[in-house]
Amino acid sequence: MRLPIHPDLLAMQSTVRPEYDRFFWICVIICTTVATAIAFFLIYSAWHYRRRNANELPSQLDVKVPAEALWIGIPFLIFLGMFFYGAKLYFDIERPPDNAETVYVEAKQWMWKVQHPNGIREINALHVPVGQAIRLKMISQDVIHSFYVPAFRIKQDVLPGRYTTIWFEADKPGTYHLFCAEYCGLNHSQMKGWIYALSPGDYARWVQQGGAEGSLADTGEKLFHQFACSNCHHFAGHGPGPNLVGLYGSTVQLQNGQTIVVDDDYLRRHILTPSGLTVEGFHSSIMPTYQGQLTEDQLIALIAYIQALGNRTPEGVMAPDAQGSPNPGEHQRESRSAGKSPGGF
Amino acid sequence: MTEQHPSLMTIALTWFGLLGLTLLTSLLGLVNLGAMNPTVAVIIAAVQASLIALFLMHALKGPALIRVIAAGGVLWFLIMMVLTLTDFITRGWLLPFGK
Amino acid sequence: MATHMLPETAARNYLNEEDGIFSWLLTTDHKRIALLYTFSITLLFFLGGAFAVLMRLNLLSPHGAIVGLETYNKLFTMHGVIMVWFFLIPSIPNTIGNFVLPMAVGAKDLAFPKLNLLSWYLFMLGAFVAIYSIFRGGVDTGWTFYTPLSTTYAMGYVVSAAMGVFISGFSSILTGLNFMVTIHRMRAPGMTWFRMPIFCWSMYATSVIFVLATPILAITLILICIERVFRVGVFDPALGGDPLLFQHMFWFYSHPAVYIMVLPAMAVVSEIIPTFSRKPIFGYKAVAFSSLGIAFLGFLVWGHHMFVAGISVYSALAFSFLSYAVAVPSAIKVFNWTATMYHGSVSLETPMLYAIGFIGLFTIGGMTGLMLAALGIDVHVTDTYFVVAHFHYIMVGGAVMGFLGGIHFWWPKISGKMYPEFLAKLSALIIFFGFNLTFFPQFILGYMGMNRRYGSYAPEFQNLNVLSTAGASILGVGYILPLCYLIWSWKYGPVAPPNPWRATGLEWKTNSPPPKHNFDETPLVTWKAYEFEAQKEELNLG
Amino acid sequence: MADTSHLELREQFSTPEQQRESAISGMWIFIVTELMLFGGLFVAFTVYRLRYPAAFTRGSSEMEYWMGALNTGILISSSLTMSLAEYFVAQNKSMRGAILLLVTILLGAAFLGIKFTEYYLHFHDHKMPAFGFEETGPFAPQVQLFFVFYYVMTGLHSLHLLIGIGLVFFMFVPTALRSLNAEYHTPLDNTSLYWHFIDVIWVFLFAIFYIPGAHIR
Repeated sequence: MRLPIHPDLLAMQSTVRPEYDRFFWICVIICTTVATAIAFFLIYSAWHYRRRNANELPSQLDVKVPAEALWIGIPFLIFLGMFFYGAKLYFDIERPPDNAETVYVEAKQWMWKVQHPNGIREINALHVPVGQAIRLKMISQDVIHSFYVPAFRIKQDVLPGRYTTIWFEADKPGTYHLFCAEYCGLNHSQMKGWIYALSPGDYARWVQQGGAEGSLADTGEKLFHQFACSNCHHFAGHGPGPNLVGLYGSTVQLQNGQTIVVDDDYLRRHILTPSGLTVEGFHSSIMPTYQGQLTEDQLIALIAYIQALGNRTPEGVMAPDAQGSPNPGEHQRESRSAGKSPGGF
Repeated sequence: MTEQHPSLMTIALTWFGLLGLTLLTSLLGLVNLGAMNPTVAVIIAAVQASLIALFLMHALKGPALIRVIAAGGVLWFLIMMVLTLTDFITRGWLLPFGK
Repeated sequence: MATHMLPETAARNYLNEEDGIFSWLLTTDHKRIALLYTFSITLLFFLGGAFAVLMRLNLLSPHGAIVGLETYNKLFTMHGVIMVWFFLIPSIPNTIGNFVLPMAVGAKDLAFPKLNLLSWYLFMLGAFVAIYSIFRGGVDTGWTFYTPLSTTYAMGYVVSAAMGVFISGFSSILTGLNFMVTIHRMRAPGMTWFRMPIFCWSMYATSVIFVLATPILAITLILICIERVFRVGVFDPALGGDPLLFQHMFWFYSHPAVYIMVLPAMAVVSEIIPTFSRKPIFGYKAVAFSSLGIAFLGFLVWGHHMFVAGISVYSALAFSFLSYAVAVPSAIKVFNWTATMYHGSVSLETPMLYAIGFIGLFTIGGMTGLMLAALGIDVHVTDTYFVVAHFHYIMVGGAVMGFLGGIHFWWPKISGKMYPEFLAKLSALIIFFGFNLTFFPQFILGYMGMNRRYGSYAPEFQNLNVLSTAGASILGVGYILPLCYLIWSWKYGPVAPPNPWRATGLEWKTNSPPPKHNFDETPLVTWKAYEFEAQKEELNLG
Repeated sequence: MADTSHLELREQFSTPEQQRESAISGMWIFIVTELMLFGGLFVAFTVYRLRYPAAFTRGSSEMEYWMGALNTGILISSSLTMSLAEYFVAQNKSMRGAILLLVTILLGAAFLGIKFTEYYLHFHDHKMPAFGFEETGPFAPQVQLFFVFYYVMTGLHSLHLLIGIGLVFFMFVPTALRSLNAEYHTPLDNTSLYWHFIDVIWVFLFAIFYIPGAHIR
């Protein structure tokens, strides 16, 4: 007879998990206490004040205002505590640390496709090194899916048409379930995979065997020439299109007057339907529409390439501080406080 | 049957007011005010709607219950509008704290 | 039990006033319409229950014991659609509410009897259209109809299912409108707002939700159908839409709809507890206003269904906070019911068992709801069996217990007969036990990471699933028992006196079953709700 | 004064006042549900309007502006005749009321005529989504989104107006027969409420669909 609870599920597997479990069980204790107290009180009243005489009329007790205030006030304070703790935990789950490595995830009915920045592709599997924060940029090709790793206590819906992000850091080598948590049609319950958390040494070996044909950005560079992007987007001097070097993560002014930060979602939308999103000072009619011509895979590769360009200075050399702050996403968040979202708001 | 109908004068004035506002909004529409165009138009429409509700639909002189119902409807519509927009407007904003 | 004896049982009443099928199909009597509704939703309840049984059987094995994934997906979709819109939403308001509300305020009928009948016909039409989609081959979108799955990718008969729900929505609106006007304008002389039973307050709150939330569902379903039929973009991101907008609109209705289900159950419990404790409800005004508070705050919290859906974190923060706010009036109710029993004269007849069961299960459902409203906790357990267990504690443990409690409580008034007390108590206990065995393991399953809507699952989840299925079979027996003995008692049960429980409400001051226009003469109310002291002589108490 | 047999006091009510107040407040509650019905569409429209301001202005510039403005005037005037009809019937001048109701019906029909002319012109210009929609400009999907909402919202409004015309017609006959008079005119008042509500919705539809792009026609 197996234990109803898988022993593996009780151990620590990710960095948010201990905090999550602590909070969860505190809440369970609060709930159990309240429920038990009410149950006790119900049973006590039902027994102690049971009707002893069919015509009995008990004293008709009236309301005591302090009692009302007490049992409105105390629960509310407990609720507030739960709210704040829950909110803090949520922000921890939502906001990746600065040193997080980005991995792209594509969901489609009914499989998970993973693209590592080093070019390795996986299906229904994700290999990660232990002790390294991983940020997942996820997009769906069809319906809404949800990336769910119970052992890590994380879940994020994966939407069509927009990147969503989640992060985790595995603490212990092991193999963990990956589920789709948002109902997505016929084989929803089959849309699952495994997260392989490997020790750094094992991970390095795995990468070597991976047989990547060049990094994601390299693939993007090929596409960049294949789709003739390079005809207009020059890396030196002025072309018909903006110079993309250093663009990613910077703040630009659009023709419709908005100021936005160049991020994955903006780039994706601009590549697909450029109109209205063109940077001020360029002709909006030059850039063709790539809607229907690029797959989500190719878009990811192109964006990875543009992101890699973003780490260079416009002169075309690596910026001296590029190693110090390899994550343009951070820059992007910094500057967002002043700017607006690319969504048009 | 004791409730009073608005006088002919009230009805006529409301009508003139509504027509005037329609003319105003139609002419303002021809001027490019940028983002103010739809804003002004909606505000004028709200004024027109209030005129109709208060004077032609007797919300002003009718029983208080009617005003409560009407105000409730508007309130609930605004709840839906505002809370939905909290998501769409703040979606790209910076996260305040975290790691 | 009762010392009151009816002088003459063959009196004219609403049941024997007229005969023939058309006297039922064309009736405008709120009591007869209530029975029409009871008949329909009972059928639909067992239809939805049959789907649930098949699902639970299938989950005996990790790979699906009896049906394939496609069938399983259709099973949970139709279980959800039928149980939510064709059982839970109309369950208490349209049966017990329809029957009791006019009598409780001392009216001859609802304000608009014809609309009331129309509402039943719309309900039936909606139910037929929804069931038609089952016969055509079913729907597999989940009861939530999320886009773009429902508009672009689902193969099932989404449009007819959505239209069924759409049509039945109008029956909800008409009922809500009718109840509101009745409570505002049809109260008997002397029946002031603060003399009304809590039942009426809760029904009023329910009606507010009916009237304000249902139109949003209607228009959302219309947009879904337009997108699916004409293949134009409304929510489709490929055509500029935003699928989250659909979720906002859907939950703007569907979260308040949860309160449509549970507020009427609270209404029933608020009648049962004082009656069987022989004490006025503790903190009348607090309980009354908490109903309205729930109805209002219930509209502000829908976003807590979307914490991981990709909404703004600020929006999530606001919705989480507001969700805690709505817990306050619910807590007031629970505490005040408990306090009503304290120092009372408590008699544990069947309705009281259901009421106490309701309080216990609703507390568990509510407390786990608070956990789900905590942003961080929700991330892991949302869309898992934790959520499934939580909302079944509210909807089955809450709403269905309230419904059964109410049916037993008013059965003497409805049928004029008493139900068999021993069997009734037995089945109440079976239901309580079976329910907990079915749904408590699901909390653990959810925490372990078992997703909802999974026709097949990881092998480590099997033991608890077997336990849950075992509970479901007990629960099934528990539901069939009342059906049998209530039908039996309709014909063979002992004749009921007008007021078997010695309750204080106006509906108990008329015959069982009541005459066609409820009261022989319009009652004059001079006492507060649940004021046993004022009716001491009449009720032969003390 | 008048013939009391027309009072039609239904059996569930005790007094005519109670019946009238119930009917009027019931109508108002119904209007609130209608408000929420349109409200959902207004919210959805606003979300997209704020996201795609340029595309929606572009879509708006395709409107038949002066037809819309004229229609607004027509509908407002129909509200005037409706209110006048209500006024005269309450003054027991049912004949005048009946004529005004007829005018109201004609104005409503005129509105629908112009509205459907607009639909036809849009159809002709390939601006009807799902029926040969063509948009070559930059943000085609977003412009189509604008037109989807345009058709859904104005279509739902036209449907309401059609029902409204039916209701007014049902009021016309008893008014002409003087069954609706100073003593009993609740159904007419309720019809009038519904008619004015249709008017309220239209002024907003005019503001959000016609105005934003009017200046770039």
